[in-house]
Amino acid sequence: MLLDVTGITNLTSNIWELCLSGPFPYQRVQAGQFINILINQGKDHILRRPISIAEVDTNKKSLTIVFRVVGQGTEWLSQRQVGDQLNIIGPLGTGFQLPAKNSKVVVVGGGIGVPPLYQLVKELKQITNDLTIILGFRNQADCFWVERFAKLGQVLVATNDGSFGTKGFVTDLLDTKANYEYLYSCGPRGMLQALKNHCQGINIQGYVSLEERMACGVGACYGCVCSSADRKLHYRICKEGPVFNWEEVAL
Amino acid sequence: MLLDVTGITNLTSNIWELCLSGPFPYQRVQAGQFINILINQGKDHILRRPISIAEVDTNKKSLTIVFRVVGQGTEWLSQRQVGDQLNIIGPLGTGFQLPAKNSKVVVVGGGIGVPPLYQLVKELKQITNDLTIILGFRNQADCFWVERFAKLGQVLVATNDGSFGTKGFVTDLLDTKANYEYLYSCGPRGMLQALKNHCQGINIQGYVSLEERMACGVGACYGCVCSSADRKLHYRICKEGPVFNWEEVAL
Amino acid sequence: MSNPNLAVELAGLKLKNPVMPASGCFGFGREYSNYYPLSQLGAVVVKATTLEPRLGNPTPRVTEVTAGMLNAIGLANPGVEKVITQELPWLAKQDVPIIVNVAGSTEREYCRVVEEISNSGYAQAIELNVSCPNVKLGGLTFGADPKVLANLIKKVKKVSAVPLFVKLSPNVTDIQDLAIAAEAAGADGLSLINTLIGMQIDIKTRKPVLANKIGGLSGPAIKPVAVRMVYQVAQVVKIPIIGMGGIYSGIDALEFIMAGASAVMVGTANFTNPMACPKIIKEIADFMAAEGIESLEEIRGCAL
Amino acid sequence: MSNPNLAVELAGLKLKNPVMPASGCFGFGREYSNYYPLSQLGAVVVKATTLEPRLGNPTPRVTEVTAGMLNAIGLANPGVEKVITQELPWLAKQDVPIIVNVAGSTEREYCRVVEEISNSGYAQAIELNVSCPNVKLGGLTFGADPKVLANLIKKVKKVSAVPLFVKLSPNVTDIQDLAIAAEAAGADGLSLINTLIGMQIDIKTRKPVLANKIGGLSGPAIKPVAVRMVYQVAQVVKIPIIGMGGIYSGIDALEFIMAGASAVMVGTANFTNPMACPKIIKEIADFMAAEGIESLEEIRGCAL
Ligand SMILES: Cc1cc2nc3c(=O)[nH]c(=O)nc-3n(C[C@H](O)[C@H](O)[C@H](O)COP(=O)(O)OP(=O)(O)OC[C@H]3O[C@@H](n4cnc5c(N)ncnc54)[C@H](O)[C@@H]3O)c2cc1C
Ligand SMILES: Cc1cc2nc3c(=O)[nH]c(=O)nc-3n(C[C@H](O)[C@H](O)[C@H](O)COP(=O)(O)OP(=O)(O)OC[C@H]3O[C@@H](n4cnc5c(N)ncnc54)[C@H](O)[C@@H]3O)c2cc1C
Ligand SMILES: Cc1cc2nc3c(=O)[nH]c(=O)nc-3n(C[C@H](O)[C@H](O)[C@H](O)COP(=O)(O)O)c2cc1C
Ligand SMILES: Cc1cc2nc3c(=O)[nH]c(=O)nc-3n(C[C@H](O)[C@H](O)[C@H](O)COP(=O)(O)O)c2cc1C
Ligand code: FES
Ligand code: FES
Repeated sequence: MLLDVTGITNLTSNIWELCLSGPFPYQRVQAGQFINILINQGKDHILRRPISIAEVDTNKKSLTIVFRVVGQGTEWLSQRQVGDQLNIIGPLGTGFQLPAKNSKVVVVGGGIGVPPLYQLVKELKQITNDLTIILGFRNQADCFWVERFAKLGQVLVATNDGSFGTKGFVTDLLDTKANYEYLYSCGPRGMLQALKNHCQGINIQGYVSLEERMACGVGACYGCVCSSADRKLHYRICKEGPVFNWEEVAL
Repeated sequence: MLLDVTGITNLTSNIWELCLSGPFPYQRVQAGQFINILINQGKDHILRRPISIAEVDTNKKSLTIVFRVVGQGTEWLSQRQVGDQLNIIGPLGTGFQLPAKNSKVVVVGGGIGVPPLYQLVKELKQITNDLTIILGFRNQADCFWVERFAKLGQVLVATNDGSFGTKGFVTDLLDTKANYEYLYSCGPRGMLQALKNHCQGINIQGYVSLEERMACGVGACYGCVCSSADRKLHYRICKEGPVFNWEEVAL
Repeated sequence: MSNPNLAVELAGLKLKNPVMPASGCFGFGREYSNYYPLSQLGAVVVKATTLEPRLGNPTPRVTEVTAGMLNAIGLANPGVEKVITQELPWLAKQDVPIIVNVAGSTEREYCRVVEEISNSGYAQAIELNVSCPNVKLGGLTFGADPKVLANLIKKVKKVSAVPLFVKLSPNVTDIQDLAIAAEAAGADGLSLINTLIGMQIDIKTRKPVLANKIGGLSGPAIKPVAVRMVYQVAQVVKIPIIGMGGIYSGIDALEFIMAGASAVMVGTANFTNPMACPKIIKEIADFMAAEGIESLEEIRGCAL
Repeated sequence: MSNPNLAVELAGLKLKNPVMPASGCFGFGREYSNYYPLSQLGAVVVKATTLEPRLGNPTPRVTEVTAGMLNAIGLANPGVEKVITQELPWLAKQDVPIIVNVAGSTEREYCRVVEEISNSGYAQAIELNVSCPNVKLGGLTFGADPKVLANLIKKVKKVSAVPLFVKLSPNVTDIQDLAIAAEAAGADGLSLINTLIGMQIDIKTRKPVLANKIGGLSGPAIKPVAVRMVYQVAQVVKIPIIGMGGIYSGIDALEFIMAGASAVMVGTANFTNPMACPKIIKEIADFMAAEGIESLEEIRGCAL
């Protein structure tokens, strides 16, 4: 599919927000899914780059992605301009499973794991009012989209150095006595592990979004697997994931 | 060296004229030399593309090349715009050796072999008034730069189908009884051979510009050789050539 | 010539066109059936199937390199039983010939998988994978020695009722030797090439990117090696050759056909463009129409 | 660390930095001396030198492929006598160590060339080219069999007073075997890799592009194979390894060093950018400065 770039905004020193519109099955998008983007017509890079869908607007027929520049592919993406076109496939993967109505929910995002939770929070708002949003960043300069989330619910922010919000980690802000029923998270693998440990012993459904280097992005190559909790099975992150119940997978 | 594109003009359906300026040793250029052009920063194409220098203007500090689109490299070149930069090396190779003053000279160009003779003709004009220019093209639609040459001397044109000038080949226009002392030519190998055969037995110094697939373009890889007339030696077209006395080489 | 005939016959197997996805790059067909009907393909070649289920290597097991990628999947697959009960029945309904790629660690294992696949009735042909570079360092046990290869082929042929294609490894000194041995041992055709063995090091972590350290190099980077091997093998065998390695376009496919291949497989290109196979089929047809070629027989091996 | 030390020692040969142009890609040094002083280089490696002058193969003998090129130069060179009288004296004045790449068709020929080069006093080391794929189809006579290779090395060592690097071919089943044999036979170091054998077909003419049909594949396309071979060989030999294959940047060079190479050679990159070698030297220095690496010894083989 060819989508038009309708906006590109620099959020932090190396994080960018890109808006796309054009023919795309917007209705089919499940929060937590991703698109797979071809870089420069595949000329310099034969593998597409997977980027999560941060927001989808079915009316305006547009979708938003947010990415961090870490290499040549994301560097190229950051240089796109309004009017350029992106060759993408998607939506891909299995997204977040929504909770029962009026559940008590906490959403925890870390760094570049924050934006994939935005569409989820938008949908959660339709289902429940008991929603806590915890966001973690390295420092104030790395913070983004905090106000955007604040419009949808109560937001707690942790930064490693305390330059914004509370000093510390997201786990410091996650009250295990708050009787949360559902936890949704996206962020570095270490943060997801810490969260799961932190919630050990409490009765909570945890859903986490995982990452792995991908080739096909559609489930055909078995490149992007993660282990089941008992390590006896593999799941394809691009097809059975990227979102898993954290009881199912070995973090 | 990075040169600025200062002009690009479409001459025929697939032939383009490109003007460049910027830091370049214009004074050192010998008519018949070439430059070696990097395509798209070397991203899709690791080998540079050799293109002859068609004209050099030491005062205006500019040079002109003319090329035919035959593949991806020349296709990319044809898409350059004023303001773009080209990464080039040059001038490379050994150009035309100029004749003795007031000699009787004929210059013969065929197709995309015409432009490399333009700088030569400009220089010949300083040396002699007895100058005949013969240009060959496939048909009228393929003709270019005829008027440009006509400003410098008498021009005879042959086209295969007679749609412009005389019907036939450049050899038909080359009067072997005209007592030419020097012949300079650039064009397809077949035309150069035909010319040499045509001039068999008459006393004339012939200089021809040859082509071969190149890798380094500077004489380091031995990729672009042609045989000496006795086939006992090889010359590097990019260094000892592209211009050779036709007695020296096996055409 | 507005309607060139792309049909080819491979050891009795009739394909409507010479383009098939390469094993391991197309799962068991389900995923790409979301992009186009599989019946457009010459055949579908499924992921390497082994006797027992295999998880494969730890991750990362894919990474990109210049004009290619490295993979160290390590023959991950659900095992022959599940392949027969859960994957092939679906694929058999897609109106496209099925070729099952078979791998193993011992002759016995190969034979048992081939026998079960052959008996299942789902496969129109079997492709014997004796060239997977990712199972262990210094592997290739069956694909590097002509005698060992010939023995394996003879045993496997006895238990197979369908044509047997042997997929050769490019990581050998003399591909012709192996091709000749495979033909003499009874192979009905040869597939080449599998991946070249490669490695990428991340200079930041100072370690190989792949958990398995080495992986198989595929994609445009390997095309010249692949074309050369097809060309060399076409000179010494009579059985049909299926060429692959870096095919992204009809032009690429035609290079292989002119080098002597009867058909081609498309691997990595599916990842870059899920519509790669239909695109390549169309480009071959366009070239044939433009050049007035009525059947691929006319140009097969014409560069030899 | 603002001033990292790039010096390396290879079998007693002291180089101010680990970057050398690869044989065949730098002529005898004259051409690139127009772009920078050759004294900036670790050493200069000259074109393969044979006993008699050789014209090499017919043209076309180079062509571009995706992320690489094919060459079938065929050891064109003026012969050892002219190399010694007309090329090396000039190069010896450039204040840079000289490594002469030696090729031949028979053991006797190799020995005579090595002896003459060694006696000439111009060469600080000799690189034995037993891996040129372009001399005839099915060539590689000396580079593919460990015993044949070992015999050649033993004979050559007797007539050489300077260190001997043996340049291995990647077109073999087991590079470790050959490396072990070369070390045991007395090689002072190993250079790897030479080019992979490849082919390109022009679908318009329907023939191979190169007059020689096959040619050697070099450039970024082969880097993963080259890094893997350096890594594998570094595990089994103690003598220094010179790595090459697709090096275009300091990052590429560092991949080879982390895989176990003591030094690197740069071939095809010179054609893309005549300033490739000085650029790579600077990029290595910049990386070392940024990461606080004082000497390349610290990171050599760190990915092993
Ligand atoms: C399902 C999924 C969703 C993702 N969503 C986002 C997102 O919303 N925003 C965002 O910024 N990033 C996201 N990523 C990560 C993103 O795909 C990589 O950062 C990107 O592919 C790097 O490409 P590059 O060319 O810039 O870097 P490269 O030069 O290719 O690599 C730089 C680094 O990125 C990592 N990387 C490379 N390829 C991948 C890959 N395919 N998957 C994971 N990591 C990789 C490697 O660790 C490497 O060190 C997601 C990844 C996955 C798998
Ligand atoms: C000394 C010299 C001077 C030249 N001057 C001109 C000129 O002034 N104008 C002009 O239009 N062309 C000139 N050429 C030819 C030009 O270099 C090629 O047409 C060009 O490199 C093709 O590049 P491509 O990427 O478009 O085509 P490719 O896809 O690379 O190849 C298309 C065709 O071009 C030919 N070709 C490819 N590479 C070369 C090469 N390095 N040398 C010669 N032929 C090649 C091949 O026959 C091939 O079939 C010159 C060539 C040489 C050697
Ligand atoms: C991710 C991946 C998995 C592969 N798995 C298999 C396999 O299971 N069996 C096999 O015979 N070849 C396998 N291959 C090799 C391909 O079938 C093919 O031979 C190779 O990739 C070259 O073709 P390409 O350049 O078009 O990808 C695999 C290749 C890739 C990239
Ligand atoms: C045009 C050309 C000529 C070469 N000639 C020689 C040679 O004479 N002797 C030799 O040992 N290697 C020769 N090689 C191989 C290179 O030295 C080097 O091993 C190979 O090109 C891989 O490095 P690269 O990818 O950096 O080019 C040649 C390579 C090229 C491209
Ligand atoms: S990336 Fe291919 S299966 Fe997930
Ligand atoms: S192109 Fe390298 S010597 Fe002429």
